[in-house]
Amino acid sequence: MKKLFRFLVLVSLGLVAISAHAGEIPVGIYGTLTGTDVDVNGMSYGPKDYLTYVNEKFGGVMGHKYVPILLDGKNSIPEEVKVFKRLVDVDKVVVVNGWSTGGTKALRDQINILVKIPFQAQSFSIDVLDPVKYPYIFLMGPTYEDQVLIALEWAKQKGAKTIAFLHADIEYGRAPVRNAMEQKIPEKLGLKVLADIEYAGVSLDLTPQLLRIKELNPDYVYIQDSAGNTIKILRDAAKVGVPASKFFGNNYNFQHIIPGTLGKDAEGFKALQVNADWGANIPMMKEIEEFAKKHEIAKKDAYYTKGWAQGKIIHEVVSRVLKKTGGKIPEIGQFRTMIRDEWVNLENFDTGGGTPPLTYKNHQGHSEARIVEIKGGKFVTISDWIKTQ
Amino acid sequence: MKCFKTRHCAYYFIFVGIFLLFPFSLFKYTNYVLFLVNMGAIGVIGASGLNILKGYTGVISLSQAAFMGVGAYTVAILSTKEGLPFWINLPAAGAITAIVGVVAGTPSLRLKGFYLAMATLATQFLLEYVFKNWESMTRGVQGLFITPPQIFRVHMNNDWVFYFFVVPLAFVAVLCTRNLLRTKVGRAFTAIRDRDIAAELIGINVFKYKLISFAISSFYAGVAGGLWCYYMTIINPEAFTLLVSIDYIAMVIVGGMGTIMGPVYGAIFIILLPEFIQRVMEVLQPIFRMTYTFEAFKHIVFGFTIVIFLMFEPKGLSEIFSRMGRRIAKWRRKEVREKGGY
Amino acid sequence: MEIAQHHLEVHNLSLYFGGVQALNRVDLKVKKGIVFSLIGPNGAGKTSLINCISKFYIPHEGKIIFNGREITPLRPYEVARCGISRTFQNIELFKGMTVLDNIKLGRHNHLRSGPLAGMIYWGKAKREEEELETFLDREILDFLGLTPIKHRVVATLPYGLQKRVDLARALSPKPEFLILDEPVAGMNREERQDMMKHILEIKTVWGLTIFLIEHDMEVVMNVSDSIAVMNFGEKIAEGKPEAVKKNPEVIRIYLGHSFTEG
Amino acid sequence: MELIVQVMIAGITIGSIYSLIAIGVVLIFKSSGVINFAQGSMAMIGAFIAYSFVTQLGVPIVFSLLITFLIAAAIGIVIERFVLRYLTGASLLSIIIVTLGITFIMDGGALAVWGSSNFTFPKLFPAFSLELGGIKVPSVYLWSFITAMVLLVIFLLFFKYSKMGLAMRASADNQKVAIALGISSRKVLSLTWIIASIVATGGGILLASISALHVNLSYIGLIVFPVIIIGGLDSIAGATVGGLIVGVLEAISGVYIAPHLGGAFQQVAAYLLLLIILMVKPYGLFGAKTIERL
Repeated sequence: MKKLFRFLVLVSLGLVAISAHAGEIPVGIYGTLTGTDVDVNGMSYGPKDYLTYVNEKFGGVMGHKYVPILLDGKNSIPEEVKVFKRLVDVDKVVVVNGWSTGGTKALRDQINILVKIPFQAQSFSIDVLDPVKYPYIFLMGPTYEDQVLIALEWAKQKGAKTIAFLHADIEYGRAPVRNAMEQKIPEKLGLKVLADIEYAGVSLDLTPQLLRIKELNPDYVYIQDSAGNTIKILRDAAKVGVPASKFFGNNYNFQHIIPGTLGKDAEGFKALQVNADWGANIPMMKEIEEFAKKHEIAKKDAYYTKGWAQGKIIHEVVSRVLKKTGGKIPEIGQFRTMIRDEWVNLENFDTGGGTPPLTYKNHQGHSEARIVEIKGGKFVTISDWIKTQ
Repeated sequence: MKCFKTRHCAYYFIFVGIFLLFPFSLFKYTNYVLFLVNMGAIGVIGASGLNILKGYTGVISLSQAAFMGVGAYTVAILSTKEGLPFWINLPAAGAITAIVGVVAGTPSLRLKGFYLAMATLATQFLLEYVFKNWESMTRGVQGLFITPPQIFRVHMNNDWVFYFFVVPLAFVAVLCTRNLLRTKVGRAFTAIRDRDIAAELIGINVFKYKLISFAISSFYAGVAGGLWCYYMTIINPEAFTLLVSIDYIAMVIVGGMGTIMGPVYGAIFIILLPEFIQRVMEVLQPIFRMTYTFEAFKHIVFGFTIVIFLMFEPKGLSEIFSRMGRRIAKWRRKEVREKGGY
Repeated sequence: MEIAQHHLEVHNLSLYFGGVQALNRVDLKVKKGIVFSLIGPNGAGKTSLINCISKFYIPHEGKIIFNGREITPLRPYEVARCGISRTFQNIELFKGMTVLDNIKLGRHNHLRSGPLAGMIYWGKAKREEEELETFLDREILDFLGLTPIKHRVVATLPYGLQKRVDLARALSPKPEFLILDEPVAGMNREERQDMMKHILEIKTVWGLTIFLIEHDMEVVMNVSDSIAVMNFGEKIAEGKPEAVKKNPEVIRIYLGHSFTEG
Repeated sequence: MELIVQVMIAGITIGSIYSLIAIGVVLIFKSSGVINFAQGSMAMIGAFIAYSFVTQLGVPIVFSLLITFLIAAAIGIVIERFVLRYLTGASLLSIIIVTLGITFIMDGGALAVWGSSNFTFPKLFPAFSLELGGIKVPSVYLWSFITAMVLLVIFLLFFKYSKMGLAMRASADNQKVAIALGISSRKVLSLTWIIASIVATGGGILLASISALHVNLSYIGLIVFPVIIIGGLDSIAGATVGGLIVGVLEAISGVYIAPHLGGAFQQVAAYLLLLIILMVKPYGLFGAKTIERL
């Protein structure tokens, strides 16, 4: 028992962290810095860099500097809960930029009832988008279901009759497809779903699934997964002789590693774009380039720009709050609620071309996407911004 | 023996004192530290279970996480579908997991060592598959979420309430383990671990006792999983993967296989290790610019911890501590003798 | 009553290892309350026979009858429950445990309290443990002079003592039939003397049947009431020690051995 | 029917890679009684090293492969010499867990050096591909299949006829006796680990060149366990056959069973088979039963 005591003492000693002082606005960010889906974690580096950028360019907001704190949630529920608790209780952040659907669900009460802290989720899951039940949770972009709808609408226009779904055996894979089916999205569009094929997210060879696709021979296949597995899918598709042009990926497949890895086997693969790509000719990109002069950019891709845009939102709402209070930082709980209220009032907010104009009445920002296709080894836009109605 | 007992009583009092005062000594870290402590306590319960199976009966089980999953799902299903209170759900979770454990343990009739370990590995994967695909029960990959019961009009997953609920529970778990192991059953376990053939020949029904061991171990796992579910208020199949099982194995090893307090030290150690590394790395941030080196470093240290312990301290922390204790005791005795005491 | 006369009966028992015939149609009858010795050169199949009796090997044919009840289909732990207990040629103690725990394990089947009672360790279970300890102290430990070392870990004990702990463990369940597999092997002279003394005491005081396997002829001839001789898996002679000593067949096998050295 | 043929071919091609990894595990077990969970990580690390040499340092492929194999051998020796040698005589379970620990170290190392995103592995093989029953089999699959088979033959001969092979078998059977007979078990062990890690690296490289290179590649370390159980722990032929069986089984269950059971049944199929086999034949299809003695 003595030893136990020794341990507990060590605990309290060990956990001394840098806390936020007056005149500082701590902002919490956690994402998958390691673990699955790590190849899109530009979304977590983005906000951090933007807030740093604001600190350096404008000396923060009305004299108060941001303290962006980036932690690793590892895409696992307990880790994310732990990190959230640390950000909220120890670092006393005023807003959290979160990550996974599971974690967000686990934290729903903390966010909306116990702590009441504005929370920007990276997840596009419809399960956490509910202005009434979850007044403090905000998304930025179309839900996965919206994306399915957009993709299928486009496919319909291209004269598709039959489709199939491919996804991993995890929530991020199965849930959106299920929802889309339950919402009868394909039926409404008059599309026949030939199969809803699931595979183990970790499996190394997907030839069997692709053989099934080949047998069923749908006009389009929608992939609800990220680049890592999409690469395997397209690789094995080429192996069994299914053209990549049949495949559609969600917004997390807008990645240049796909053509990079597969070369001509990826020609014609289509993905959804929900925000501006890296290097797009937009005002926001100018800021990033300016920032990149002094700093190393972790990820140069469309997810970093998404994160950057989210940073812009956070900065916008915080500065609006401070305008209201005349530049003085309110008591933290009040600060958090005020931020949330301002957030809901955002209307047609322009992120400098990073995204379509954002309106947060429904906590979703925007629900538009456009189709990009791999032509000659790089993604090219082949459609206009499509809006779900 | 007597003096030993009284000394223990003293320790208990110290312990209770610490237990009651600890939460008030944390200031702004309260919730965060309490969270760690609570997870640690859950870990202690799960690890004690695994210790009975692995440390005392000598059966390596790679499916502890899956068993915890069974417990967690039991709680979630009972409280959402049936709306039963937690003082029914937790034991139920334990019981059902125990049954599952016994079924999973049946291969031990013919298997031992590595082959049995492989059977448990298969169990782990099969159970994960069931969690994911028995949708009518588990709602598949989306998982279930529960509204935790209220204690004194406060939700149970509030860090404070949970602390005062789970830490005593962990203590009871350890106590039960200790009692069990100084009776017939415990001796039978150890005998099976040391030399199963001889055990059978002197009249121990080895298979039966292996099953009992599986049952008890999974009972602990089930309760731990149930608590986890109440604390997280959500359970989905991604929560209890093989990696979690490995964490638990690590807890048992680091703490000390086949020792009572081992799981306690082990759980605390394994829960805190990442925190310390995190702190260290945050201090060293300028050197390691890329953030994922945090995680990499955690992996490496974790691995080295296991390897080093098994190479140089197979009996783990508890051995180290008791050695310390012995040294202190000896030194004390010397002092007394010099004073011409006794 | 006839059955009770023969405590253990073995009817044409056969056992093979692949092609090798370890036991070939062996017949044995052991009367109650005697010391029955089984001798023969190495590889004669003595240990195989007792391993069959305690069901570590499953014989391919033949049957084993104990107290008039056939025990051939039983599993090892069930045989132990019938009241047959044994020691081992190369000691099979649980080396990580203390002497006391090892001996306690011998009485495993006499204890009632289950896992739950054990976990709570209150009332029945507690009492049972204490009673067990006092019983062992009184009956076994000081009889074999193990009391001073009862809390030592077995692995740390010298060979001779380990043999004695092994014997203690076999005695602790108060069996009616005790199998001793080379109890004095590798012992020095006085250790051997003690062991001989113990065996005779056990026979007279406890009045149980002893089935002895031994190479040391001195011991065998001194303690046995009846002797059977095996060679190449077959029983070649049986009878009173003097008779066996004179049996030409036996002499032929033991040619070069003198009956006084092992 | 055409589909079933294609399924078979698909299964065999991936299965041959499983065999490659499994052979390494079996080798180590045969000669040292160690069960190596780190085999998958070895494969992964090897692939990463080769990748860095080829793409990041621009070393010509042949040389970079050679260097990679050398490094892999070195890693093997280090593990054997500085970790497992201290554990001779330790219980199998603790050895298993030590190798698990090594897995973590390796994965962490890879994570620290290369980060955890997908990399494009350079094309090692002329990009021809064979048309087998309507399924395009890319050259890498042929290569892996050929490599597996060649290795199998080599090892079988090696263990049957070569002096070293006999030594390995001897020391696997009973280390003390082997030492007494003047077999340098140290040399044997080092050699085994060298071979095993090189084989693993080969498998890793093949694997990486058919899918994107990623730290998760070490997952293959888990797939091989059904393989070696089915094949029997101590039989190289068994490992090879087992690999093919598991490959085919996965393919078949992926195409024919999964649609009815739903979910990713393909992944658990192998483990289900493992469980069944353990129930029926506890020592695998080709494994030798160990007889208990008193």
